[in-house]
Amino acid sequence: MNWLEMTLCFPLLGAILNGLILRSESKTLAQIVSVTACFLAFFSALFLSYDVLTHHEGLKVYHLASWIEAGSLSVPFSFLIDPLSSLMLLIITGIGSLIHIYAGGYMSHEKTTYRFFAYLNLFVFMMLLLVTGENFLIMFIGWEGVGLCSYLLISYWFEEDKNAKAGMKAFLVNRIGDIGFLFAVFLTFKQFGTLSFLDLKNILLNSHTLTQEMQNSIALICLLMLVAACGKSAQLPLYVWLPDAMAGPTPVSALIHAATMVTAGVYMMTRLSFFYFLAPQIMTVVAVLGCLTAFFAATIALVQNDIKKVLAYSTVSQLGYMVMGCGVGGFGAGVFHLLTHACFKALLFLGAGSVIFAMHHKQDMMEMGGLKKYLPKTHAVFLLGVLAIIGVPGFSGFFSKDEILWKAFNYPVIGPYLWAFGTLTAGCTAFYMLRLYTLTFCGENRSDHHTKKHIEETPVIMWGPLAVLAFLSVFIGFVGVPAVIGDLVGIPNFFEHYLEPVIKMPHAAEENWHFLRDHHSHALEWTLMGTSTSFVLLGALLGFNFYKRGPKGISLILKKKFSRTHKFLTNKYYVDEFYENIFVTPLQEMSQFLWKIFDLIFINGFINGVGRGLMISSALSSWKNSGGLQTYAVFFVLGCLVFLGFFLK
Amino acid sequence: MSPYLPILLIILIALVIGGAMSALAHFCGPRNQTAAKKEPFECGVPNSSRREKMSVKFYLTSILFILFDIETVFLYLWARVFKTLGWFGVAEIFVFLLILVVGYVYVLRSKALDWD
Amino acid sequence: MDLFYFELMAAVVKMCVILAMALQLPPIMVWIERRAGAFMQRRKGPNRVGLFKWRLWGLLQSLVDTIKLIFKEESVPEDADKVFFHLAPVLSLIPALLALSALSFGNYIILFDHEIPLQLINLNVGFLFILGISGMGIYGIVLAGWASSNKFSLLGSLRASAQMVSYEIPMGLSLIPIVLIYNSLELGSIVEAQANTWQWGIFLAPISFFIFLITMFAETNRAPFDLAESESELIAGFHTEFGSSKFALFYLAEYVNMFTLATLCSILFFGGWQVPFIPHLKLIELLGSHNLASFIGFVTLLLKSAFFMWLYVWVRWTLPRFRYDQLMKLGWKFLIPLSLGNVFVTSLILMM
Amino acid sequence: MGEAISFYFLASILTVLSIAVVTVQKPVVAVALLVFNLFFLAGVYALLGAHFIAVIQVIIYAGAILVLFMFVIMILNPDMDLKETGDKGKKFILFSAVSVGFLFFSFKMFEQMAPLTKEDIVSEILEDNTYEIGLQLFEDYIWPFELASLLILLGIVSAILISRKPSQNKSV
Amino acid sequence: MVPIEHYFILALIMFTCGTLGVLFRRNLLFMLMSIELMLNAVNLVFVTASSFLGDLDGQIMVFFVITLAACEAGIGLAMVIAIYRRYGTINPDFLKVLRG
Repeated sequence: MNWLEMTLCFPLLGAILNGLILRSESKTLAQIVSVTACFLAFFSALFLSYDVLTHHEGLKVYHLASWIEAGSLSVPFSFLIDPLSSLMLLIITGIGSLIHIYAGGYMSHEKTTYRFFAYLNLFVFMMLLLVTGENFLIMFIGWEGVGLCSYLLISYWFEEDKNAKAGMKAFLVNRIGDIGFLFAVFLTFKQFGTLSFLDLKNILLNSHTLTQEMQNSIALICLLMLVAACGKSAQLPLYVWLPDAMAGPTPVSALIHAATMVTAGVYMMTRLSFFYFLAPQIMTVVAVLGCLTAFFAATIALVQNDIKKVLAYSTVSQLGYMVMGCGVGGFGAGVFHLLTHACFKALLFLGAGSVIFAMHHKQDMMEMGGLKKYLPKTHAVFLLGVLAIIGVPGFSGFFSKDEILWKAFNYPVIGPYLWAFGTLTAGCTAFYMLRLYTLTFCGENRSDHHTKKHIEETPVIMWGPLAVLAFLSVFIGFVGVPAVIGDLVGIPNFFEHYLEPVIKMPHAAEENWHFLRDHHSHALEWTLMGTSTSFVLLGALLGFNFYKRGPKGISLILKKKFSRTHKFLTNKYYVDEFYENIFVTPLQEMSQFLWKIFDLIFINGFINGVGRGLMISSALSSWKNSGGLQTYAVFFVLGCLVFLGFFLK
Repeated sequence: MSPYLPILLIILIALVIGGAMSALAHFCGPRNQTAAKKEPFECGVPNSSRREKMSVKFYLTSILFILFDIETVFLYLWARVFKTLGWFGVAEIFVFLLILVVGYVYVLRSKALDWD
Repeated sequence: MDLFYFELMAAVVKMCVILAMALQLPPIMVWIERRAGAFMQRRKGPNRVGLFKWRLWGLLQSLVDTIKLIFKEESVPEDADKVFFHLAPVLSLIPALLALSALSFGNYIILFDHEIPLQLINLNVGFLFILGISGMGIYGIVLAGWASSNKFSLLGSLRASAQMVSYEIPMGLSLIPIVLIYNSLELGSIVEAQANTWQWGIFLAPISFFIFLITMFAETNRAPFDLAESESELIAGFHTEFGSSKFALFYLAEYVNMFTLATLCSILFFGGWQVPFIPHLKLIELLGSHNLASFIGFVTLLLKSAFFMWLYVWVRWTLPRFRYDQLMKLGWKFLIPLSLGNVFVTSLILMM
Repeated sequence: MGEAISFYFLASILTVLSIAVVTVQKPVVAVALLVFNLFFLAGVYALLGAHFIAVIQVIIYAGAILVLFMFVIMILNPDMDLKETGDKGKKFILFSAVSVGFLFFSFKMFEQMAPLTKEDIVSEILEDNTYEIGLQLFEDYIWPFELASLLILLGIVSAILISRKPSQNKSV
Repeated sequence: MVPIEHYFILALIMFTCGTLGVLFRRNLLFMLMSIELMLNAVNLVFVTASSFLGDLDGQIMVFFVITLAACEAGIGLAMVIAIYRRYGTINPDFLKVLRG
């Protein structure tokens, strides 16, 4: 058994053990099983990565078994370990382990938790499949698997209608993306005759010129894949499921809807970077889409009152950053932001979870406030998380966000606009994060008497993981210090070198992307960095000052003044309603209509007719269905004889 | 000569002995049947039909017997090649026995072997 | 062709010897049982019947009994299934005789330059044949009980056969260590492997011997396992309705079975025809004659089995009878796990 | 010569017994005849040199499986509903159809059977094939062997479950 | 030397008897016995082929068939007992829950 098999099998084993075999009433047992599974997977992944990165020149394909062998289609169960996938492995299993531990505390009021932990482990397994798969189909298994687990976990408390509906929504919206994925797979196979990433990469990297037809189909594949990424990574038209997904338990939000699953789209685009490089026009779409999503979600987050909703929109916004990073050709930057975001967003979610836990499942920020003195530890780590996400210099978010913004600025033609929106978004982010922080932790406590009496610091099982994540949030950024700063203080940019072997530019695409290699002046970069940092600080200051006296004060005045804008934002630009009216209702009505015309008259008539006909004919022939075992056997034997006689001629 | 020929001989001889004994008794013994003699010999308990259902435990015993019998035969086969197979064979038979012990424990737990 | 006839003749002779042994078993054993029982209970036992003025400790009592059995009236119940009623005693006799003739009574003797093994049926599957054939003996019992159309008979026969099948498994399992140790299924080679007295099965596989001894009693439906014919519950078990010569046949079969198992026990655990402390090869050297050594071996084996026959009698008059649930419990819950563990431990020890 | 005599002797007995087994009235008789049938079949196996299989046949088939049949008959005493039911004419038609089918099929089969060439036939009868069978079973057939134990386990469990006394709250 | 065909004919006779027994005896016990007969016919073919071709695979197959037959008989007879208890008959003609 090699490290890869162990990495993959531990979470699966944990899920099977918890969900099918033990089904233990004991919460402790369920948690021990799943945490152990996840930790073992983490260590295996650690060894696996170390092994592959040091001994196999950073690339190894594990061929476990053959799966589909049909004509020219050959899809094996093979897994690819390279810097990108080992990074993802470590994020998933590492942060996953911490969240597993945390979940034990968070779920301690449930009756049984084995189902929950089984789902979590299953999710980890599926996610591992997704990131280690060497071909489209393995990735697709993981892709669908994480969707399934997400559905199961969002509607974990399915007794409530709202949760069940949220799960359904996530599932259905994701289906749209999956259709894109599937069509992309079909097209890829049709065009290239293989589904293996490495094969595709070799084909494309080594071809110097591409035919027009090839280029078109590559563009189409990229577009379809973008649709898929939009679904999974909650990008602009399809982001609506993510805020609703907050109905699930908070550890789930942290693990699935912040740290890992939603980044699958970014991962996938990076994995297929050689495709995207060859489709510059689609890349522009990607960049614009990411940028718009980032800005759009950030504006909504400005006015949300539910603590998890704010974080959810913040996640959408940060995902927008990542996608924008990919779109402007900075896949490394996108993945870097993915890494830092995984740390600090998990931290923030878990911190929010602690707050919610302490507040007895109240999520409205308007009822919080002043928790600083009740939850000192949570407060400390949460503050670090906030500083990391808004991008205060020195914190991890700063480096990654800055990298993306710098890459965006260099993008030809629309680059400066992207940068401007990105910076604006960063300001918004700072504003709403500080708003969240201030409303939650500062000022007076606004909750009712009963709740206030019972607020107490969360157990160590919950803030322990938070502390680890806080540490990571602060320092993980130093693995990818941008060159300008790095040269100054003498820290090289590890991360860029680390991902270099994965993100290769095909020869045919080089002329379109020359600007990536162009040298830009350091002064410009410093200026941009300064500008964006000042925007961040401005936003932070505003956010803090507006809300430091609670929801009253300046914020109330502003709210009155811009009441229409506020309403518009509070209702999330009416996107849900828009979808409801444009897609859902007409669809329902059309279905109603079709049901009346086709189902009732044609299909029912046909089927009933067939049924009646069968009734009549079966009444005629039921003499032979005597129910007599042996009569049947006789006909069976006679049939066999006829069959044999046919073959013996 | 085939080693199986004596088997046939023994069977024939046994038949002959049985027949001869029966014949001897038939010819030598007296014969005066009475109604009481024709009845089943049941020690004075009122005569009842022999058509009486027996406990299903007998059935369970014998099905378990079959299954363990097969196991025994497998074990004999294994014992014959034990020296050649070595540890591998031991491991194999261990797994085999383990599975059967599961069945055995099930049988014990289901009280199929508890008479009374 | 000559060889064929020679071997056929040898087989016939051997068969006659075996038959002679088998047929004299019940009279002698009945006499021993009665005398021994009397001896143990401080009674006199049958001591009258003799020849002229020699009483011979009542030895001739059995002969008289046999003659009496033949001259008894044969009564067949009205409802009985006639065919099986007549067939059942034979059906229990055939397996008994077959099993007996598959035993190895001695090394080979040399006559007219031919090696003649002192074993009538010599198959290379060895004593598996004996186990299989003795399993066939169940049919005689079941059919006897069924054919006599008597519910006590039927219950007796079911009990007897359930008991036999239950103990067949520990018996079979208890012999596996023997195969493991001597690495053979053939009785001849197992005996040869026991040339050294300390290599006897009793020393190498004591637990097997213990299990085999218990199953030996149970398989033959002898006390303390004679539940099937417990007169206090079931009149006389499956042969209630059988009288006269048929009863004699059942008796014969029973004693033959006892003798077979006693001899098998001697062969597998007590060195068979090996004289204690004198390996057979050495015996041949000492005596200078193959045939004489084989004969002495034969006598040794007979003595060993005689001991076990005596054990049967001894136990019968010593131990009280089991209850049926105790019997089943002993078989299924004690002997089977014990014998399985025995097999496994033996194999582990051998591998070490 | 001896082999041929033995074979035709056994074959004729087997034929008669096989027909008798399925035609006699009483189940007990049928079981007894089946015992003989299997016993003589073991003889045929021995004739073919499959000594071990012959013994297995006697131990397991004749000595154990049919004991089970015997016991079930003893337990149920089912001779009361022995009458054959069903439409005689229909049965006769089907019977002849199946028989004709079998006959036809067997003719076809023998017609088409590729004759064994001399090289195919390994005339030497393997002595002591217990050892060989054991080796092959435990080396090449590990998985079937282990699965057999699972099958036995399944047999034990389901037999016990099925023959358990019906519980009080039966649905049907 | 008896030709291989004769063994096959014997097997075929047994198999045919078994099949006809399964199909036309209105008694579950007889049906089970006939199945045993059929299995034995198959075993005979296996052993014959194994012996004539000098290949032990056939005999091992017989081994497994016997194991299977044991389990089959065990479960089948358990069902017979259960059916007899429940319906008081083992005639399949009276067991027609599936009647169309």
